[in-house]
Amino acid sequence: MNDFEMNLRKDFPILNDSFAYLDNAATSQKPLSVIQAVEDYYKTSNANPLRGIYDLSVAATEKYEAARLSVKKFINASKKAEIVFTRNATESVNLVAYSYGMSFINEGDEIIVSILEHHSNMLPWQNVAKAKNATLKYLYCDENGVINPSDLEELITDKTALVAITQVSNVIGRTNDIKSFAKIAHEYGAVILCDGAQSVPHMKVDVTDLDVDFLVFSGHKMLAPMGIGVLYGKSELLKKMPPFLYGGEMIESVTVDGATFARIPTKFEAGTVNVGGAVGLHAAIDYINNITMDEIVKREEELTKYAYERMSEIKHLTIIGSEDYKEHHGIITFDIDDCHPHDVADILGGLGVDVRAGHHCAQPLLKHIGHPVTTRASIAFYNVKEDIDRLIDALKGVRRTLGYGE
Amino acid sequence: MNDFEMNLRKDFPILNDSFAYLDNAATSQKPLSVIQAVEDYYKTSNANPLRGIYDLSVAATEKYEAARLSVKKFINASKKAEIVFTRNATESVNLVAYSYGMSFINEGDEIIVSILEHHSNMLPWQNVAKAKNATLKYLYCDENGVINPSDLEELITDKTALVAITQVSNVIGRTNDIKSFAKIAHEYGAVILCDGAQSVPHMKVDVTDLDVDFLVFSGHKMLAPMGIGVLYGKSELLKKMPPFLYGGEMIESVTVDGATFARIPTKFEAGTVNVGGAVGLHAAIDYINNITMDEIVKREEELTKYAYERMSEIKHLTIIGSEDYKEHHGIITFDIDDCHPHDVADILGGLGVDVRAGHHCAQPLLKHIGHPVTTRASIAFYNVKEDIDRLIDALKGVRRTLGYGE
Amino acid sequence: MENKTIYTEIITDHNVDPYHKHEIEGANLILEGVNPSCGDDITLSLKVEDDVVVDGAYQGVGCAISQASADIMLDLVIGKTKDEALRLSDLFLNMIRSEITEEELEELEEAGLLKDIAHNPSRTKCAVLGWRTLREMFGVEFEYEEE
Amino acid sequence: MENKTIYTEIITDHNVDPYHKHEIEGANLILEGVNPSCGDDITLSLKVEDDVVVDGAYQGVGCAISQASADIMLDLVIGKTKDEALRLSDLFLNMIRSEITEEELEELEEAGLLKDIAHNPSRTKCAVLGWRTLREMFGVEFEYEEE
Ligand SMILES: Cc1ncc(COP(=O)(O)O)c(C=O)c1O
Ligand SMILES: Cc1ncc(COP(=O)(O)O)c(C=O)c1O
Repeated sequence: MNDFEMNLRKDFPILNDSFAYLDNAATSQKPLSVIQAVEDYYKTSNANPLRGIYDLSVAATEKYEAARLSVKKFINASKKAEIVFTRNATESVNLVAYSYGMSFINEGDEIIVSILEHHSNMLPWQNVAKAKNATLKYLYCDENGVINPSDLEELITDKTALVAITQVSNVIGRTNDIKSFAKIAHEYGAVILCDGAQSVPHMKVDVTDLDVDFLVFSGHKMLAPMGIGVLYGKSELLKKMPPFLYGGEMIESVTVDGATFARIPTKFEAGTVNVGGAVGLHAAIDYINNITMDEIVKREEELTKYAYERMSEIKHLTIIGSEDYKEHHGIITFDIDDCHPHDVADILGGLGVDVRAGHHCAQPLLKHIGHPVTTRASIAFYNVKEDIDRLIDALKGVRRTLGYGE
Repeated sequence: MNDFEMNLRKDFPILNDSFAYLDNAATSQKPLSVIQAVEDYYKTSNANPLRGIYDLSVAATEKYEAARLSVKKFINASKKAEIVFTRNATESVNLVAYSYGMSFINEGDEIIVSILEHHSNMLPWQNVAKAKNATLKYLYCDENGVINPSDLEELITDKTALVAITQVSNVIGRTNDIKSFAKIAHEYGAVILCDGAQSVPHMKVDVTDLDVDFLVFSGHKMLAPMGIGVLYGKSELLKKMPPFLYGGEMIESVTVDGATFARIPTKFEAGTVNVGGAVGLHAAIDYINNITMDEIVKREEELTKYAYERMSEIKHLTIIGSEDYKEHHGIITFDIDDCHPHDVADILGGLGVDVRAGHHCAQPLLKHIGHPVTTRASIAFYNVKEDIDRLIDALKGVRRTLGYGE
Repeated sequence: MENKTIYTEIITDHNVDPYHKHEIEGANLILEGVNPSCGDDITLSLKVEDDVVVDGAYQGVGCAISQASADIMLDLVIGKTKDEALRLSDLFLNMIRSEITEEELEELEEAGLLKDIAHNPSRTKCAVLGWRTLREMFGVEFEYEEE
Repeated sequence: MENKTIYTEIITDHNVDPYHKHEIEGANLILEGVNPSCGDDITLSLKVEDDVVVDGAYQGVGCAISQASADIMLDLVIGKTKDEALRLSDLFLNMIRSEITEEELEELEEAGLLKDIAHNPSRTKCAVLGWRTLREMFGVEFEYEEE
């Protein structure tokens, strides 16, 4: 570990040398600056923000809106009002599904969902398709997880209302060419929802450049606390969409007969908002900007390369997805012959190597590529070579521990 | 301030003698123990909890489930699985409206909503009624805000599917006799949803004794961080309800054709859960149990009495609701002749008295009782007589500040 | 107890004893402006001849800030051309956004006393209501502040 | 590096070289048990005569814990009466809930080696799968742990 790394790791109080945290795709650890920003908010500025007239409430409102502005800049949205705070990426997709989907997707329309999707970007569309009698079509990948724009071109029709696709798969780590997908979707008059849960924390994502209609992501995967997520939506769309959750704050006026609703984004933020969470996300974005996304990408690429190469040397171990480490973005999912992933993760966990085992909330993908359960190691910029070494050592012993000799 | 109070207030880092926080019905302040429990979680046990095999993830799962158990005990539910974590009370109502309402309320059925309701327990039912062609009936209060069980008896019919009513009104502070309402609802085969947002933080609420089918409340109004709320539902009901949000964690298995769903409560907790928020709520409940609900009730009653009496002496000031301070539960909403509530709250805010002005997210109630906008002071157990004195002094100057001589 | 207040005597006077809160004869532009969330409600009546605001008045209910702001606005715009009135409304909105120079502030005369409302987003809507309505009467949409 | 492991030799032996992973003739009770979320899948076959488990076997896929646990279970219950088998399953479930005495633990023989799985809720399902299936075959529902 060099000095830079020593200091970097000091920013993350939970990290120490007794274990290697390699489950970053599930959730990230939090730097002290994020933990303290939230603490500070509750110690100095906590109040219910909206409509409050006294200083504390004004302060809470300002912090909340400052967080929104920082998200807007981070993903290069064109308006602050295009940033809706949600609980997590899952809720963001559901918001679009219930509000846009149930209103603007009609009987006979088609919804295209890629087979790479996390359940959170698949089940809401299964539900909309069922409720609205729309046709759900899957965009399949090849055995390496590749989906080309031409594959979409073949599947899409004039009846396609929406395309839901992830930018980075949480199982194989590959990036989809979202900009091309968006272009094709728009040519056919469809909107496109991009799942940025695994991309926004790990690469520069520019919604204006990608020209996606919706982008969803979770704060907790990008250094922020749990309980805060984001929906980006183009303002023309958000404006015409009906509310999703109904309640306090999202109204303009209410009578016993009905209600009119607030402007965007407030229309979509019913009930008391999570200022503490938004403040945490703001601090997380500051942290990322401070160390710079370029540095994050560079570190994660180096670590991925090292891990990929060393894992490739291990007998009986198969890495799923691309054979090019550059197509893994910190995510290395693998099988070990004869060894069930739960046993693998358990044995690794006992050796202080934290990885995830199971279906990674992507059962249809895993079934499609023929690995119903797998083990996944996922990297963040605060990992170090020592973490990978620990992983490799532990992996080498797995088969022996399970009684397979070697 | 006596010693007990000095110590009590030290528990709340945001409080100091330069202002009186009297907007507790909007959100409460947080004791250090809650802030630190969350901090501690992120510093020592943070991981994505479900399905994780390594120690950190197991620790996060345990903390999350321990929080659920503590909520279960706090409201005396009969099963842990009856506690669903949501973002806030608003989302809890929406969950029931989308899941129970859209599935089990049919054309021609009646929904009864009390006119006392916060928008969060009214708009979701307006939406269900509209979508399902059900009849929305309002249970009106008299000019003092009273709704008697006999009023429900007159309104309810065999067609009534659901009764939505708050236990304590956030505008007039009066308690409804939920146990009697529940009994009547059940006699007619209806389910009852009780809004506990203003009761659970301020009195012992026992769902088994009340026999309500659903209870909703928000953590942030009871010392916990923002972003965590609760839905209690009887297990028979939760079991038969379809999911609300779709995504990761809430499934049993998924194929391209559809999915089967997890048991309760997991079925209703889609996506990465908010462990940090749940840990904060757990610490908040511990704090309340430690100082005891009896003590909280006693202190709040004394402060309400004092505030009520002193405010009653102020000329041109009218308190809304009961003339008995015991029927206010810390909530005193008032008008000052000729003075718009926004001006009142602004002037008070300038003098370090934090109160709320507006429609308090209850426009239909305010219209019904003839005060479309009002000012509200609301008390918590960590307030002290000095806070009330500051309020009184400030109130006395309002009309003069606005140019009305006296 | 010191009140860091926006409620100076000039403002409260405009609220308690408004100059322009009445009906006028011959108004040819009438528009109601509302802040639904807080109940401020103003109906502005203008008599415009040859693009000059020759007379104006308002009726309404709402907080002191919304009422006084409308009254002060009418003081300023009566006798001005439409373009001058719109320019003043630009200045007022800039002031609310804290994007105004000292000289421009002087042009706003008494309306400049509402400068500090900018610190309190929940009150700016009140101060802006009259001006927003005026702009809409002249066919200029009120731009929602977006960053 | 020391491994605080549940994967002792006895457990892995039962997984790698199971005694009871095969088919049997004359089974009169057959049931498939599944942990949908993790893919563990066991089909248990029992031959029960006069309320005695005279033979038993399983087929399946899944993690070492689920497979070994089923194998060990069959070791224990073959030759026992239905009631004895159910009692053992009670003990096993109690062990998983950490509610078991030393003497009771001894009755579980090799199955007692899975005791520490209780600390890891995501693995208890694996250990329990065989036992749960056995109970269901005998018409006893597996009670979901609720507090
Ligand atoms: C009676 C009542 N119900 C519901 C709510 C909604 O709570 P939340 O905004 O936390 O969802 C509130 C709080 O504003 C309330 O006072
Ligand atoms: C690609 C992808 N999409 C969506 C999600 C869902 O995120 P969350 O659980 O935070 O809602 C995840 C994370 O689990 C993910 O990896």
